[in-house]
Amino acid sequence: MDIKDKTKLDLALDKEILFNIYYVMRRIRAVEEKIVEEYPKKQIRCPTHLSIGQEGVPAALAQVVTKHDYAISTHRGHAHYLAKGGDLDKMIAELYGKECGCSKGKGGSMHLIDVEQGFMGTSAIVGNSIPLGVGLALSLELKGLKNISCIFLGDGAIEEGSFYESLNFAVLRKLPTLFICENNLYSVYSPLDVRQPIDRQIHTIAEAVGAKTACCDGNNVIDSYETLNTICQEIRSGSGPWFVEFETYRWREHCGYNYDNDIGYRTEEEYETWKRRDPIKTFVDYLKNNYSIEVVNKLEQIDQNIFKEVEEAFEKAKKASYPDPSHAYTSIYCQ
Amino acid sequence: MDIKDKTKLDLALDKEILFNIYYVMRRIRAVEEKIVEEYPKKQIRCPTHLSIGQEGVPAALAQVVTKHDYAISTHRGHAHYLAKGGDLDKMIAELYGKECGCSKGKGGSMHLIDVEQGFMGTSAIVGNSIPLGVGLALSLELKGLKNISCIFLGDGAIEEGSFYESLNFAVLRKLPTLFICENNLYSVYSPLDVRQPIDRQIHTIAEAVGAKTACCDGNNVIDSYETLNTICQEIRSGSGPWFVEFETYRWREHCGYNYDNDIGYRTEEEYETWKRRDPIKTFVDYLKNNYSIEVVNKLEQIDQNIFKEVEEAFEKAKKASYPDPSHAYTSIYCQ
Amino acid sequence: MTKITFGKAINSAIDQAMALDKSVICYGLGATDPKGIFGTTLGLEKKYGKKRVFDMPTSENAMTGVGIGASMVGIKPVMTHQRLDFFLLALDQLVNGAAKMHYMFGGTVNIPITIRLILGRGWGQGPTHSQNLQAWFAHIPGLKVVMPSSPEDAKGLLISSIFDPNPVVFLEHRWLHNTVGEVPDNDFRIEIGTSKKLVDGNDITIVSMSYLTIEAQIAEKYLRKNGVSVDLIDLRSIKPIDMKAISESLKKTGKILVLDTGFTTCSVSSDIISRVLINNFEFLTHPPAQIAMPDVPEPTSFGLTKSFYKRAADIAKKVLDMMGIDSLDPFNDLPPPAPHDVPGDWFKGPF
Amino acid sequence: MTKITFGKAINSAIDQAMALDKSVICYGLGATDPKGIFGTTLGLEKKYGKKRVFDMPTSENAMTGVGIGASMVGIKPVMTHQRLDFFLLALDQLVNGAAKMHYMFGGTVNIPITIRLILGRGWGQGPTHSQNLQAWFAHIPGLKVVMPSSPEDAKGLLISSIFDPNPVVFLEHRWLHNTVGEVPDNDFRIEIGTSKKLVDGNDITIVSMSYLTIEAQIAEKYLRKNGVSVDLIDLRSIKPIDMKAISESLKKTGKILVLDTGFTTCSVSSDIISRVLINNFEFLTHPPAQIAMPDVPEPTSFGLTKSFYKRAADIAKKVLDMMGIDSLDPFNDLPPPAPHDVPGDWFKGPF
Ligand SMILES: Cc1ncc(C[n+]2csc(CCOP(=O)(O)OP(=O)(O)O)c2C)c(N)n1
Ligand SMILES: Cc1ncc(C[n+]2csc(CCOP(=O)(O)OP(=O)(O)O)c2C)c(N)n1
Ligand SMILES: [Mg+2]
Ligand SMILES: [Mg+2]
Repeated sequence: MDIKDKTKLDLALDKEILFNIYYVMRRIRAVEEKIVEEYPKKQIRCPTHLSIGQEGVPAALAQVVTKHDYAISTHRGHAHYLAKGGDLDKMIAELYGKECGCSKGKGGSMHLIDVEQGFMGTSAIVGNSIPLGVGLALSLELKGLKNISCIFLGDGAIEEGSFYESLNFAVLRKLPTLFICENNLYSVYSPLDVRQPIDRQIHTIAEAVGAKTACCDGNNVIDSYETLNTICQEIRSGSGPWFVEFETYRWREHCGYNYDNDIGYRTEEEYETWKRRDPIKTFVDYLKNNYSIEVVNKLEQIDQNIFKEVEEAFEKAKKASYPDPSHAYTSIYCQ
Repeated sequence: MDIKDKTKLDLALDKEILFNIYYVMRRIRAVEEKIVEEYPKKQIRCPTHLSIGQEGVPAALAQVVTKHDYAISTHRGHAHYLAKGGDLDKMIAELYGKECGCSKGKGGSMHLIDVEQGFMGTSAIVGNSIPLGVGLALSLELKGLKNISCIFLGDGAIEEGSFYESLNFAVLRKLPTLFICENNLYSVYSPLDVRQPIDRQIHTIAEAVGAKTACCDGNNVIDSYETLNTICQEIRSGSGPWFVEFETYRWREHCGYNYDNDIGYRTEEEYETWKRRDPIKTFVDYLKNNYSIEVVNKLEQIDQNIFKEVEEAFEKAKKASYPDPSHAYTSIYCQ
Repeated sequence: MTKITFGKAINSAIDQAMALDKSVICYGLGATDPKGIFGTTLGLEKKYGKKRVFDMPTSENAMTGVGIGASMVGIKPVMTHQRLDFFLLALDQLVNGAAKMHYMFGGTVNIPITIRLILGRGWGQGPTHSQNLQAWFAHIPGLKVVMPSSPEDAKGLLISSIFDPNPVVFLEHRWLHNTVGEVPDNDFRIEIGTSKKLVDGNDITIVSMSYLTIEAQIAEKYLRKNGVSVDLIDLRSIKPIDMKAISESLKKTGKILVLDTGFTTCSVSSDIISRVLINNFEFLTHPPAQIAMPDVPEPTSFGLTKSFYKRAADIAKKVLDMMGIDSLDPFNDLPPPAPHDVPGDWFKGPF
Repeated sequence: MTKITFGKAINSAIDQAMALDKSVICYGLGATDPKGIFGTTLGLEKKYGKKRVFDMPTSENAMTGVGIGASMVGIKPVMTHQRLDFFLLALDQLVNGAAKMHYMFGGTVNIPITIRLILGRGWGQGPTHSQNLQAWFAHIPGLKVVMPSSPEDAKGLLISSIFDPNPVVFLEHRWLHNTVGEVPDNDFRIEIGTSKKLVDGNDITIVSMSYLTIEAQIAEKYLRKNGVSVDLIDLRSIKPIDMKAISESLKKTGKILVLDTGFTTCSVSSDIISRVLINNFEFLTHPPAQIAMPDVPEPTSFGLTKSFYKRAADIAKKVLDMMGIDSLDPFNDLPPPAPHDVPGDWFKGPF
């Protein structure tokens, strides 16, 4: 199915959405860049996977779901948490292992959750959260709700049997699931070609399993928005599972804050090519070319607010206290 | 790909093959029917899954592989073991739990093996043996051999993540694997529609994963033979993995010797329809219509030999001794 | 109170839980087929509908995750696997997921899933249809583990498991399904973590679980007749475990024998013995003893399983040895039933 | 003999095994990437080619089965997982397959696979990157389980594991990778199942494994200086386990402390204590003791892990208590390194 044929967004009518897309993308970037700055100080002491370069898709999704929809994600979950409305302060505090973190310091960067916003967690085990997302969709069906469940996964995660099994069940039961595959070409330092046949596309598997599918440039956030907007409407009206594959690229190392193009698993050229497709820059250029100066000026104002917000979140997190050591031994069971 | 367009077997030239197909099918049927007769006597005391109705595909495969090719199978493995050349006496003794069984009585009906014939075992865990078959194919690649690895699996097994993961790796490495899916419409008493989307075909998934695929009526053993013959040649010349889905039907209960059409998970009509497609009867009718009386007479002679062979195998197995009880505690580790 | 089978008690527990609470769902391979998982799920689909009671694809791993995901938002799934062995495919979901989520998400979610695993035995179940891996589950923080041995306990503990806010692994021994006992008709609960004193005695403590409790009861009667007074404790729950009851008994008897349906090494019985000795060393008047399955995959052959499983006679023998009594021959007095590989006439194989 | 790191010793073991025997292959996620699994597989692809050394899809379950299948016909795979926790996805293949095949196929096949699992710790690894599940593997008949603590043992035991005809689970502690020691340059083997007496002493037996041996050695030095003579046994192998060495030591000392990197309940240490007590009750002059991880998922926060792991001071304290010595303050004398969550400067996170 070609999504773009089906709807055409009149962007002129939707400035709010434009600004919000920008806000979400820019805020994710700002948070991640602040982590880059802070991580070397060794106060954030947990494995941390940044989403710089991959902000477009979550920002697009943010426009078409509400807190009554669910989302679930992976080790690389910062962007998804924030896009889904997750509390910024609590996320940063969690990275610092503080008591006021979203998981009270017990989970760290790889275990973010904000139940109130329908962001139902992330997992440090590849593929582990996929069936959870299907289970969330099942709960919607059982409760007779019309919301949807969004499942973020990487190109590596689709190699897990849990992906295949989960998708089969979602299709079997026509559950309101949206599989969002961010294909960034790598799993850690392993390129696609040592893991998957080179002439195959991931979404074709999902299609054969029975999902409706689409493929989209994740760096083009307007395209991404239009695609996801249409698809979410379809799911809400009972289409059953959709699987959308987004082209994207992680700029920095798999885990940590550095660049690592020098170590040899990918080329500097490849990185530069993708960097030129920066979802934020592309979006801003588009606005500059198509909108009035007021619109563009507004972006700067948004930036200011974001920077302030982010600074404050880090300040608060640093100042916050660690959980009492005795808390290591509590909450093993729910009473 | 449509297999039948590619080759046309000149059956007149290949009477030996015809007789051998018949021998393998008829022998499997005779063995299974003898089990039906003996099982109620409670001397065969292990979960036993019969292949009556499903003899066609293994008999076809038997013609196109040698003992230097590998095969691996499932809980329903009698037919595959026999077709691959597995020792009949040792199989029957194994069912009776005797010391001279192929697994020394430790494995029973669900754990048949004949290493000398390249039949590398069966598993009581659905999906468990699929990756083993891919590993066998990997060993062939590593050793530079031109043989192939045949992986029997059911329509239920394809629901396991291990199937998907195994096929992906086989395709990635272009390993000489032949996936033989015997789709008999049921997993225990569960029809396909509670497990898989109704409008989907299993082989289309395999195709999307990257295997070459074919679909074939497993009750038509000549078609099955032609299909597998062509495909095995392709695999031997480097095509990489093939997945072939065969329509077939188990006549008796999932596990045990009875008929169970009365319990309500499938209809008597359905059973009768499939029974009319009996691979053996269809084949014999075909021969009767197309071949001389000598050919048909030969079949009777084959039957006599089979019945004698089968009787003897059961006699020997019954007379054979149980392993010494102390053997329960040996061979846990290989020395 | 009605006299019903263990299997029926399970069925009744799920039935009543589903009637009480719309968020209870029930699924598993064969949950809606004509056999209804050894009768334990029969009738439920008809009563509660296809949405709440369903069969599933042979996808143990993801389907466990589906239940866990639904649990996160208040659904209470009862998932069943016809053999524990099949569940090895789903341990990532249970151990990296369900067991840890309440903790690792700082208490913001909890996972009220109940996973019924059936423990196979007899009629040549063989190496991969017979494993009793309760020790594995007990090793994992965040899980509760239940192993009832009577129909009444099965019902009371299953309802408690379903309404427990944590993941509970409910281990059901296939040889118990047709045992019969008085069971309350109404909804009733037994607290997870409480053992049951089956017989009060003074000479020796026997700690038992699941099917071995049946054998222990036979042994106890025999021992009683022969003047040995056994304090018989049925654990019922493996985690949390009722160490208090064990310690109290040991204080009285000074001798302990622990029975275990699982492999010996790193087992629940080893753990009990080690705990007792670390904490109650002074109570012991005799080295502790253990009867568990040998560290051997279970063989299939009828010829190999005869003495493979420990029975009442083995228990009695061990106790008599510990008591220093050598005038009795329990192997003669308590002969194994023939055939040895079925729990009774009702069990006609192949499952 | 050359002084090399534990990680380099692993690399050298695989290298020499591959040079010796063409049927040895080496694979795992990242096996051929620039980091080469913490350096342990670096250079192997170049030396032995893409067919024998390869990366893999994130398909732990099937890829384990692929190795097992190849093992059936004489290939000797060395498969590595960067964390034990990821391997939970593959337990069906290991436990229902590899562990049982030699037995359940009547000795006709054997499975010479070696599975290296890396045990995570520190830098906020958290609940699912830090599990030490040796007790699970030890519980399963048919598996061998190895946990070296020195570079020399790592090499000698890994080569033995690779050439062992059975499936071996080789558990490698991340905090040991940069420890340094003298290692023979040539191919050499250490018999699986033999422990190593690190210090000969008379007052108390300490049984240790993997990284805890490092802490035990610090404690032992401190105790020695203070007049307590420790008999220190490094297990090296968990299954088979060298109970003979433990019994002999206990006969001499009458006191035993068992250290364990895994959760407490149903652990290897519980098992050792229970065995000792069943078989050597008469040797004991004091209740046995155990230091294992608490039954708690590991928290991530720096603020929560500080006293979470047991260190030399905890070991020394326990021994002093058992010896009835209360004049020393090991927590003061053996302060934890700061920061507490890294094994040394080389460990810069995030793995
Ligand atoms: C089951 C499991 N296997 C391996 C790992 C190690 N690991 C952590 S992240 C990762 C990469 C996964 O790649 P992908 O799904 O493409 O996500 P990306 O990192 O590219 O966002 C891997 C293999 C893991 N955490 N869990
Ligand atoms: C992992 C696992 N799950 C469930 C079972 C129970 N079981 C035994 S045979 C079987 C049916 C599998 O169906 P299919 O693959 O179609 O094979 P068929 O019996 O139809 O030949 C099932 C579910 C099992 N043995 N292993
Ligand atoms: Mg990726
Ligand atoms: Mg089938």
